[in-house]
Amino acid sequence: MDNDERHAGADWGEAMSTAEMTIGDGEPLPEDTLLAVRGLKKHFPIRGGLLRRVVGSVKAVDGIDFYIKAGETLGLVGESGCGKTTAGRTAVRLYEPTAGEVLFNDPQMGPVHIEHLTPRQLRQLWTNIQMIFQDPFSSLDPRMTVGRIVAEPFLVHKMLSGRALQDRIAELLTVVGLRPEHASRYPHAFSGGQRQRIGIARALAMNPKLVICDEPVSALDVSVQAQVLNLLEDLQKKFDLTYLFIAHDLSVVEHICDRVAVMYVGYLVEMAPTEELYHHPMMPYTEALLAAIPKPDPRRRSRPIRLPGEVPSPANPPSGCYFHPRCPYAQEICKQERPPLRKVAPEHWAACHFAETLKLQGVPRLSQLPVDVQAAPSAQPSTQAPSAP
Amino acid sequence: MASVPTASQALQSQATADYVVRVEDLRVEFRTSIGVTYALNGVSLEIPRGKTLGVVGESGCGKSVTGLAILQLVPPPGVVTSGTIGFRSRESRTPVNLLEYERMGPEMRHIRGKSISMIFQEPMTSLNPVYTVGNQISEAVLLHQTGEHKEAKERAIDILRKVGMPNPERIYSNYPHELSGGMRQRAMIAMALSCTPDLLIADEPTTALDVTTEANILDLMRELQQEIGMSIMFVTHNLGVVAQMCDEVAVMYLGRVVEQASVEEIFYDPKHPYTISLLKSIPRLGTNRKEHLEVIRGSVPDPYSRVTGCPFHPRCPSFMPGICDTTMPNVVYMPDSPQHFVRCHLYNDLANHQAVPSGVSNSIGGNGQ
Amino acid sequence: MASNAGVFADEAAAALEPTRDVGRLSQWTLMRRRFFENKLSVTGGIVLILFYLVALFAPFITPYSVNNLDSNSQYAAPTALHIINGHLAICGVKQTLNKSNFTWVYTTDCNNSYPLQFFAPGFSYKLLWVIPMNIHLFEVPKGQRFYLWGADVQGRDVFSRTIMGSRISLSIGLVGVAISVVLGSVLGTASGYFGGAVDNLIQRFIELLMSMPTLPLWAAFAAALPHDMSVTKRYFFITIILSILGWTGLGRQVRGKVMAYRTLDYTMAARLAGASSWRIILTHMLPNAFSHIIVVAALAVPATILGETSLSFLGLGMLPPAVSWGVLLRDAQQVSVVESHLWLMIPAVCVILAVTCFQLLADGFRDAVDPYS
Amino acid sequence: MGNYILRRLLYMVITLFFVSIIGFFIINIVPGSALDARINQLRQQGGEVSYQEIQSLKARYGLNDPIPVKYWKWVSGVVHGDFGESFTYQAPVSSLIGSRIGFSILLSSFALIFTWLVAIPVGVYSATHRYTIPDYAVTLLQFIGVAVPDFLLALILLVFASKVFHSDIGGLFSQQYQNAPWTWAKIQNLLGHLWIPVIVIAASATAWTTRVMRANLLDVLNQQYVQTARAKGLREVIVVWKHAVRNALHPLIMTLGTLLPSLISGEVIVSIVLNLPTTGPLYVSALINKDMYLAITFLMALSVLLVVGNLLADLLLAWVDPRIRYE
Repeated sequence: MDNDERHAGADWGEAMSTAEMTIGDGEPLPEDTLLAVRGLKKHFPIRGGLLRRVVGSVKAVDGIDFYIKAGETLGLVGESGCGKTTAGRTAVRLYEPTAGEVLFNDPQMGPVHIEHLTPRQLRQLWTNIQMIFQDPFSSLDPRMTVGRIVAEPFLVHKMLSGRALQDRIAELLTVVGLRPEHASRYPHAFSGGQRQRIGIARALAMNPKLVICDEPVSALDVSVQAQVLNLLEDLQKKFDLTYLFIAHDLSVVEHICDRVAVMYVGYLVEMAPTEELYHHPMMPYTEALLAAIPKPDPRRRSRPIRLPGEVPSPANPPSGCYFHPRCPYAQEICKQERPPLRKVAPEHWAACHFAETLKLQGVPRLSQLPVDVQAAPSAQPSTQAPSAP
Repeated sequence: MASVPTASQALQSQATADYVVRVEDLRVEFRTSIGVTYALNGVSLEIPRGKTLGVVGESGCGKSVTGLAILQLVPPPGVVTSGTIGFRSRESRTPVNLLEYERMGPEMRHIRGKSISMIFQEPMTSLNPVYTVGNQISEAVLLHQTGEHKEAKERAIDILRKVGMPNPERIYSNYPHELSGGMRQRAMIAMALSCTPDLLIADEPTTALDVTTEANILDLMRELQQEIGMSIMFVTHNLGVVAQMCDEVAVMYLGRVVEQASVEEIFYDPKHPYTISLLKSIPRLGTNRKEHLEVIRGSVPDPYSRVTGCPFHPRCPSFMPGICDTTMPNVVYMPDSPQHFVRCHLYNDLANHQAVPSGVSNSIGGNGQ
Repeated sequence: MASNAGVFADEAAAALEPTRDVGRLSQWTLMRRRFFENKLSVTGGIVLILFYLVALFAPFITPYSVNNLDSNSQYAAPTALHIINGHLAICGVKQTLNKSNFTWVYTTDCNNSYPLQFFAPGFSYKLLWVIPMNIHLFEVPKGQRFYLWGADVQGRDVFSRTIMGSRISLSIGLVGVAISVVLGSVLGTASGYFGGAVDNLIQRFIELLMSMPTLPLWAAFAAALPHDMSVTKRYFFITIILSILGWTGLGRQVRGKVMAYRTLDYTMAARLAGASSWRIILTHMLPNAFSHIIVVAALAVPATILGETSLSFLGLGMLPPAVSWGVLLRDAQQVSVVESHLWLMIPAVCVILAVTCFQLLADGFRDAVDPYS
Repeated sequence: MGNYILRRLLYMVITLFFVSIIGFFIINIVPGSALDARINQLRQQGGEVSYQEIQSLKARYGLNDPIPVKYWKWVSGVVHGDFGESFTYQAPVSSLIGSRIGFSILLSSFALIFTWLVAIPVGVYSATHRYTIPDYAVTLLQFIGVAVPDFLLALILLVFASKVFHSDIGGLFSQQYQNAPWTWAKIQNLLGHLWIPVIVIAASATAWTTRVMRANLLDVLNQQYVQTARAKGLREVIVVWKHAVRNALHPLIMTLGTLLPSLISGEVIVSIVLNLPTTGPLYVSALINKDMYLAITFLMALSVLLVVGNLLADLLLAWVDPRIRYE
């Protein structure tokens, strides 16, 4: 398919370059940035009073900065209600942002400001940005066949029809590990893992550059989760995809992401390459998060620092650093001033007054996995080879 | 009072000396208009006294149903079709077969909440929204411990304090919706432990919670277990939680226990191919290797179909044609670790060496079809 | 990219497993299957089909025209049917004068019997409003009277009137609900999809309509219609009156559904695919809401039928010379009259039967659409 | 909460304002009025009625004004408690309505109470004995109950009573109490008559509410907290009545919004058939005779009844369900 043709007629305004935007405290963007977000906010109004006027707002996302380089996977992690899903959707204007800039380096048109696009331009843009959803049940229209679901973008943009469309659908289904004849079936006939594959096929239909994976494996069983994670990795290599991987499972994020950004109550509190973040966190919340993960190893039972209290509500956050009421290292300044996200090491940003001075604990590097000790059962000594009962 | 059937007597030598609940050959069917689904196909497991048994498996393996069946609370159209559930309380120690009690009869009700209690996955939906937390806790206390309303309230506040509620007097008169998810789960735990039960069945108690909250709840459960000296049956699909919480682990697949062993053996010396694959398919923290995870082929078959032979054979990496797809494997005990058993044809030889009386393995699993 | 197919062959194998046959069936087919499993609802549906067929071919079935007066047959009791010589027949009537109080006394005389004549000519009419005809399902010989369900105060045949009355009573339900469905779907969808001020306005409007007592307001509307209106015009207005207040419930339902669909991920996926609001509404929301709309509509038909009956009964709905079940029941307003002429209540039986069948049908629809509720 | 009630009261006033406009307009669009009837009557009684007399009558009742002016005059009267004058009865509307609206409220409230008293236990029984013969019987009765229109049921009961007991069950009082002053005996007599219209009005609502209750309870019985209650060792009776029924009541209260209009409509039509001294017969005759002030005032009174009922229902809901905190 001809990518230039897609954009014919769309007026994108002035071309700009990535150099125009900075993140954090004035840091220039890396050259191969695909998507960059600066000061992004999304507030939902709270109404009250006699006339139901807006009396406050839920600051679901309250000014976050991040960037994704072409071809990499950026993980966006945090606990439920921290705003990670909202951040992902607002960044590509599925939700209208309250404030902030979003720069996308469109392969055809060059860098564009997403927040300035008209609805028509936005629809063109979205051919390069797609999404994979968490819930394999609500993400597929139950009244459409799998083929029709995957074909939707082509039908909307009137790009393919007839034989060519059928071929393309068959090809897409094969790529995600389904069979072409599945096209005539309805979603209810498929298991959760298969539905997730259908969702992936739909996302890939228009050859997007950026795919937002919103908790793509958290609704799946462990064995199926591994299948889908492998598929995502294969597809990334194959089609040169860039992922924004939103998840709460830090083990999965460590496995699949190149860099990770951590959110807490609407803010980005830390962003670093995966290894760095997991082994040398520089924000106490990240440390606590990593410590809390139950490790699948009975020999590594530890009772590390536990966070007191619970995640505050974004409608009514605490003063200063939102984390200070739960932070074991909190000082007076933490109650007063909110620390900005700043660069503390190469490629490592953290929002903590004491990022450099605290010696925080990460996850120790594992050299050996428990299960590796055990030889595969098929390699049992021949003396123990099974005999027919 | 029923006793556990004689066939299991031989098992006694192999099993732990002291147990709270021993489930044998438990079968549960759901009879719906579309057809019959077999939720449990002969589950056998033992919950050691004062310890934690983890029950793991993927969705649809029957782990939650096992927990509900012990309390005889399998919702209709589910029916327990056979099996025994031997229960030994702290006081009497003589096993009784819970399945001989009437489902809603007075004996069973006496055990529920007092000797065996249960907490559920969704703290949001497991507390009644229209009654205060205190009302719901003292309800259980009034039922099993004291007739005095004032005393019940004091005890309820006590137990709320014990589960780490910051302001128990206030929480007592709060409604569930006024609490956060973690707080609600604490309230549920308080309710379940208000009568110091012998056994707590925890059905995925932390699945719906965030990691930091989960860690706190797990700590709390461990502490209270020490204090009360109860056993826990911990139903979960999270292997990390199992490794951190449990002493013993039973791995379930399609309504059967395919392997049971100590947590150490399950993680460092697993025998069943399913257990091994499961362990290999989870990403491990601290490795950051961007390579393929090992996968188990396919997915759990739909509950209406019945697989011949070993139910895991269509997905098994060690599949042996002609054996696995025709015959249901028997339970085999590991020679060097008497409490470790596995249900797999790979270990048939071991079974012969051991010369486990065939009656035993049959009583545990029976021959499936 | 075609050459890439099969690269992940082992992955593909991993994902393959026999999917059940039902996978090929659409939601509609599944619903249809579930519906046909419900025998009670299917029975209701069949009875209704019969009802509507009778209404369509009403003049063919009726032996008398609706306003065929006969002063000799005031409140004539239902004529008994006999089988004489293997034929359905009626007995002749002998008229004698009671000399003591000088009233006519009618006695049946079965020696003098008249077989029913099937497909015999009678009064002229237009079949299905088009084809001129005079053949009727059954007739009795000239000069004989045959009142299957008795006669009313003016000696008109209750059977013929009830059958003809079904035309208005049954159709007003369908037509009225059709209007409600259009109004409810359009406004409900707009309200649910666009939200904000549009939603607010429509919701307030619905609340306003719902804050009015239905029957009294219907009555007020109907009373505003001039008495000298033609039957067709009156029918038209009454239908509109009934549907104006009937769409609110449906509007709310559709709105609720649409709002639920709007938050579903597949709607978001459709937006990302570039679909416009119209496209999303037409291809994703309405088809999904349609089954619920049908259920609500099926439930609303009986309400509309009862509405017309009540209004006409009060003398505010359809008026004579039009015949509807409600108009017929107006004759049964006096207890003293009904007491001795129970057959005047036959239209009531028809109302109850039709409404019950609609409910059975709607119940079946609902179970088929949403088996978990 | 205070805010919420204030806002609801505000909405109520606005709603009633619109209802009055719509109602007034509808009732006034028809040409002719009850006055014409009176003029005819006067003519028959004593020959000529002069043009001037007609004009003065018309002016007195404000019939020459355009509708908005008429409306304005009427509304300003209403604010001072003057609802206008009835043409047919030649009496102030307020005195005509005052005596009758009380009975309407009485009947509708009793019907509501009856509906719930019957529907809740029957619904609970039906849900807890699902797929048994009594459950099917209840279901069948529900279908028939909804299908029989109120007025028909009233008619059937009347015919039945007169055929079997040879008694007239219409009206609210026996002959001797009809115009008697209020005494204890009169009240007893009233209650003795009341149950028939109450049952008739409530019949279809009861059938429908039973269905709603059954469905709600079945939903609630599947909830996790019911399982929690069982796991505590509670008796099934307590599980059902304390934990499940209480939660199944909320949707029932929410359906009051649809139940109330049907009860009020039922009251209007049943009163006509049973010849009760409530708003129904007077309202319909006012409509037919185009007695406009009487008709519009009745319509408004019924609307007020409905709107207040809805507000009470919402407050009841907030009281029953601790999760609802109106802002």
